[in-house]
Amino acid sequence: MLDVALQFLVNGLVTGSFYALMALGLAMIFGLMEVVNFAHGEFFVMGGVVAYAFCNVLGVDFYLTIVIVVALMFAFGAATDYLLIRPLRGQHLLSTALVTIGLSIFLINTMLLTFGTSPQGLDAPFSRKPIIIGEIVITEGRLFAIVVGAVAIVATHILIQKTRLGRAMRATFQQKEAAALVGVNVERVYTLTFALGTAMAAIAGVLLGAVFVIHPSTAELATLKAFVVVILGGMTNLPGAVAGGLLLGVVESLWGGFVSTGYMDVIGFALVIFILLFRPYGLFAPRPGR
Amino acid sequence: MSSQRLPLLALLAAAIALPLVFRGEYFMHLMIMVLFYTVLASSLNIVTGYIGQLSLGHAAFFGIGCYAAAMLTLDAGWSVWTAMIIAGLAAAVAGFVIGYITLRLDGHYFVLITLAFAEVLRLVVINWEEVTRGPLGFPNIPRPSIVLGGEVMVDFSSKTHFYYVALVLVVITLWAKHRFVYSAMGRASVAIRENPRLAQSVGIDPFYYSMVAFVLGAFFAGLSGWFYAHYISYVGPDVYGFGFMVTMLIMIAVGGRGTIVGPVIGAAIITIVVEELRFAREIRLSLFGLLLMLSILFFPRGLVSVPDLLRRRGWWPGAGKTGTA
Amino acid sequence: MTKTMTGLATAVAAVAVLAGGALAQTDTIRIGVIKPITGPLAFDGNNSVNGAKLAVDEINAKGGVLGKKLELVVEDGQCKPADSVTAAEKLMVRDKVPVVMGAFCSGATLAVMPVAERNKVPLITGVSSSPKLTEAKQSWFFRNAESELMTAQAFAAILYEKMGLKNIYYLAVNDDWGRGTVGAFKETFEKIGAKTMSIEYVDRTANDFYTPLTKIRAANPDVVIVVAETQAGSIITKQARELGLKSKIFGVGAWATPTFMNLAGDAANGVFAGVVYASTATGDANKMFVDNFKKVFNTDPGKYSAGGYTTINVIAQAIARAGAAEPDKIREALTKTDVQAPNGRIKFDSHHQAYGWELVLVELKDKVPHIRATGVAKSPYD
Amino acid sequence: MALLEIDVLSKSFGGLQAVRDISLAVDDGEIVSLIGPNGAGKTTVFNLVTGYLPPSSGRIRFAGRDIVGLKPHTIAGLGLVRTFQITNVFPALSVFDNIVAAHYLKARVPLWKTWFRDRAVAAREATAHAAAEEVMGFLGLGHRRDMTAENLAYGELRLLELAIGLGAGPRMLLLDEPAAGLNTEESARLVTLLREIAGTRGITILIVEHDMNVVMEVSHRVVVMNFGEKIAEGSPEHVRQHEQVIEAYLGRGFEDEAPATPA
Amino acid sequence: MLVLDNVHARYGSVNALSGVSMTVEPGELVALVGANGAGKSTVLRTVSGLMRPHLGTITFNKARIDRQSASEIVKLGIAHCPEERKIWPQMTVEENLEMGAYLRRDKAGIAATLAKMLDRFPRLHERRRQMAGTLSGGEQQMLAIARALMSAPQLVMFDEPSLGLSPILVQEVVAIIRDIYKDGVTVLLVEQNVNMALRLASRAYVLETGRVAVSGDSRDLLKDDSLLKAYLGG
Repeated sequence: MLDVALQFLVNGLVTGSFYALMALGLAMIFGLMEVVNFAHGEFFVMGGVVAYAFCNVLGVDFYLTIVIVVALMFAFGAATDYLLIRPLRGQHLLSTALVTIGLSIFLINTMLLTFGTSPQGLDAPFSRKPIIIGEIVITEGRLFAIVVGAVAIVATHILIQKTRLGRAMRATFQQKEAAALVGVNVERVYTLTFALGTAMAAIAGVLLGAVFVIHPSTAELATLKAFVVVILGGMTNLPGAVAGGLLLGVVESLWGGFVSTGYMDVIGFALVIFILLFRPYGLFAPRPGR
Repeated sequence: MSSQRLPLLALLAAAIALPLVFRGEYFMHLMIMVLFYTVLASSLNIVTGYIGQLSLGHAAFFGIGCYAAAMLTLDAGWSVWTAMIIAGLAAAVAGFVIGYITLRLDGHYFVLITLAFAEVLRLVVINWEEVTRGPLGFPNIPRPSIVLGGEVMVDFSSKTHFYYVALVLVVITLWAKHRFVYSAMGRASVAIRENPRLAQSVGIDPFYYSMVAFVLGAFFAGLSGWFYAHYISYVGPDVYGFGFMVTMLIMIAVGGRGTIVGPVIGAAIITIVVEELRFAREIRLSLFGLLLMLSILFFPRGLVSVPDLLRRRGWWPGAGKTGTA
Repeated sequence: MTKTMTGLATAVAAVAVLAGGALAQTDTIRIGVIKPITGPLAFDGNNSVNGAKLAVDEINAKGGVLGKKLELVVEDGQCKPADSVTAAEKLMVRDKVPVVMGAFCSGATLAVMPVAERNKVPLITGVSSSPKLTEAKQSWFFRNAESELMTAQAFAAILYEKMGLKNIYYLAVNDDWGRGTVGAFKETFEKIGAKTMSIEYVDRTANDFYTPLTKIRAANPDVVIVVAETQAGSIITKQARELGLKSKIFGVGAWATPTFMNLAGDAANGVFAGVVYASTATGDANKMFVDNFKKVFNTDPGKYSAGGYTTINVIAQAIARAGAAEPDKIREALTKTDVQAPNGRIKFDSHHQAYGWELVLVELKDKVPHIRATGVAKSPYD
Repeated sequence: MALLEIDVLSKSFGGLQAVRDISLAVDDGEIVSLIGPNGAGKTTVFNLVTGYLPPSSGRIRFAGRDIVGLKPHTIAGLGLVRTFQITNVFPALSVFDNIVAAHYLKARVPLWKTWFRDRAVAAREATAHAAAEEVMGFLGLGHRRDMTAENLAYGELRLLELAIGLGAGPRMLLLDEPAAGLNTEESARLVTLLREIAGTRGITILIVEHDMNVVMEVSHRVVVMNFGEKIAEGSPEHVRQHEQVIEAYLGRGFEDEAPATPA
Repeated sequence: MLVLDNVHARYGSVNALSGVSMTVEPGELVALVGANGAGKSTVLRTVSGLMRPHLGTITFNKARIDRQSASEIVKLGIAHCPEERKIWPQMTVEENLEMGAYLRRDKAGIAATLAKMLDRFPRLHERRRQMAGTLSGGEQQMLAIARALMSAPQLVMFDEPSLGLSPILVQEVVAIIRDIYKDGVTVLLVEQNVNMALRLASRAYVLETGRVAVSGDSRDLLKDDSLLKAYLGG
């Protein structure tokens, strides 16, 4: 029993690092910028598709591909914000929600056309050989996913806490007017935040291709899960999003392992309902003082 | 609130005459789908347009209507017409329960908790095979029939019969919505949407009216589910899915939310556009996504605002009177 | 008044655009096709369309049917009931095609069946596998595919009796096909005395199956019956190897395809698959099909391509036998079908369920499906 | 007996004591002003009285009934109606619809009657409409009847707020800075209107206002707050001469310091 | 130095300013007073670029700034210390201050200014690692003032710096503003505490419903009864 439980825990952490990366990106776009982004899963898959184009089709080195994907998807996110989100800033929730729905319909079907409808794996340079630690099995690819996830999360943390841009972001989302008054270009911060969120989802997409396979149909469930995690983590709380992601991964794994795999996806939504009823500000957020 | 009654009556007259003028089952089918989507989108519009809350769980009420209709007529052997009432009521009761829990939350949280409810329901429907027949759902849902004095008067073998039933549903929905909107009730709802604090200060209870609108929306979503079940004759778990939700949202946003004709226009335009884009084959949905983005960017208040926009530029006759309720 | 204008304009536009009615008659015979060509099932849907296209090209190259060329009218049903119904209405009513192939997913096909019934147009599926479709005798519906029950009946015996696999664990996608297939296998297996250990259902689009596989590894069954398509199936195969699962794997779905074997890689070695079609099957009909398919699409055909190919051949033969491209005559002719398909000799039984395929149990090895056992699909009704 | 009685009311946010032991009574038919510098806690008092905030301690009675813990709409239903500091209307609605919406309590019918109207419904609707027309006429907004509220000029917007407040059929109105941003003429008009509202219509008024001309002219009594506490109460004349009040308003003197001169 | 010429501004359809003209000369300390809603804050918002005037011009050192973005205006040397402090509650005191110098690139200069600020505001020095949200009202006001000075502005505009402060703290704010002014920074002060404002400033403008009603030497205004009337009625 215990060995199985440990294996479930490790499985959960792997899934959880995907959730965490997705949610970290969405916490920026949805939590901080308040854009109900239904294209988040598509950004995720797009990361994998772009990586496939570079890594498998053009034969670019896998690690270099990661860098390229991050750069391209960052630019794509910035363009998306500039063209689609900025004109609707300050309008009803529904407007941005629908524009991102339009974007998601467009992206998913365009990807099916260009990438093809067949699932694909990335030519990642690690072996499929399992690494066995005691009773626990893990592979290089899975370890890599956890490591990249951790690196991306730490890098984001440093970016936000230590850099000029990070400070400008925090200032903008805490008190927009004051940020403008010290000279922060608030609109640009919004655009960069959106771009960062997009790139974050795209990294998860590359890992998806490296560890599993890339297929556009993954997008819808991924979007929903990311929303779930952001709520668990407390909307604007970035460390909370990471914790929420890992938590959901582990809970799902344990629930699937000991209760029912058929109902595995229910648990996240059930948690959302439960938490919003009793802790409306998320699991990891302090209650706002007032 | 300028009355929208006259244009609606004109449309109704046109709709009654339509099957007499144009024949063709495919055309009839599309018109039926337009009418069906009108009911469905209008039901969401009561919540999103008039209370201003973005409910992503609305497909659940539609799904409940579908399943109630299927289970009552197939498993319990009830009459199709009794099932209609129950389908609406079942959805309304679900609306009450879910609304009671979710309407206390606001904005983003409301969006997500309603979505979570719909997803939980969908997954339960897939997994609880004993009751819901699982992913395969209910085939061969009977057609309605009208029996008078032991004789079948209307057997619904023709699309025209369904068309008129759908039209009656549309009329009931729009009438109920019209009454709602142009009553103390509707004014209270709009007041809540426009300024909840101020609404409270003149004695309006936001929770109560959000609830009324939510339950009313659920009821009509349930009715449309009933119609869908008997018209398509098959329901599966996809009726709870995000697909229908997105379709409704697109329809009210493209048509114009918070208006009575908006969802009518949206249902018609979207049904027709999706159909007309068939020529585009594989890129059909890509084009659709693109059109949707453009429509939201250029007409954020929906197509009902087009005459206003044109008038402001002097391209449309009439004085520049703005304001839709 | 402004809204009147908008509303009326909409109505006028709608009427003008849609009331056009049927197009002018041409000297081709048009066959309606409803498949998911966009959305998550587009991969398999398009494979099916490709098979159909090849069949049409071959037939047209030989001069067509009744002196007329065949033409496919492909419509997207997205495997959604409502969209498939709309596609069917368009094909049967506006385009007036005399026969329709579709609609892929069993749910969508169930929704289209009454439309065919009402319009009196034969509907023939080359994919939908739910036994429910043919349970009642339908007059206008034909299934040119094995039902889940037929698959189970054909393979359960081989697995149990020939291979001695007694303890069965199921891992299936959580949709109508997955649940239906598990149900059929479970019923068949239990009848002959095998033991069902447990069932795990997973989302069709999931990526990580370590959790159910960990459970299965702990239970250590003789065989895991995996009901999944390429995406989930290939990942399950790989992850089962990673986890060191010792049980045999028996896959139901399009597992003997190049895409599948490429994705699964070495992990596919030793995996068994029960397929109604394998590109490596011997026989002239199959050789010709595989060669031609490779020429056009540059890859080996799989189950869905073969399904589309055979179905068009069945239709073409029926039209030829009917002597006219008229729905009722085609329906009559279809009941007398006798077609040499790449994978068997196809006939329809009293429920319009096709039988006669050579079902093969293959073992995948180095990206080649090796045939280990064969059987012929029998009608479950007659 | 006083219509509104506030008894040692306190409210703190975190560590900040926004309102401290305020006691105050307003009699039927009176116009009382609540004044004090920004941040003195006046608006908080309004929020406490009308149920928008729960008090930390203290009692509030309206017409003899304890109203602490009641929801804002219930309190409004009892006849205690407020307006807001920042212009607050229903922006997308026409002036008439704004006022009709505010007459909600007059037009309210049982839920089912929304769809199955009878004469009573029509009568209530007619009453509400007539009342709205009357208020509109009274405030001189008739010529703006069909204009969308967001397109109104500022002065008219403030009148519309007053109209909305009157719509709920109050026994007592709490007005939060109704004169803010009004020019001299408009303020003078407001004074007349407030007197009529109290006199002819018999509506008791508690008003928070910075425009002292208005305050001095309309008030029967003035209550002064500073730093959450009541520092003075009395007739306008009395308050105007009150040392502490002058200090609160104009700040402490800095006689010992010389004014700056350009360098 | 700063010239507003016939500036009109509105929120939506509501006119907030209807033709404000005023000037601030280099080295001056000018007060802008008036009742609530008169438009004092709006004047500052149009100057700092948070709002665009729809009519009229604003020039700073002879360059037009009414079409420039807030960040460009900060770069030109105008700092705006906003109403209600608007500090960043989830950032430390030090980060708040560093953000004040967001557009400055000279690391040494920033460090010097920071040191100077921490020196002048010992309370902030003590709490420089604390989240700004945990500061008391008065401390937050000091932080807001210090933050505005971090950009090393030529002109600093204060919006109601004494709001909600106890008399002792008001005295402290007065002392600080006087210091800033003595350091050669030009000051435009919006205040409801008229007495304080007029005693600090050399010149003053009295705003009434979006227009300048009275302006002139603050000593004269102080003696003028009309001002008292405007506040306590007559």
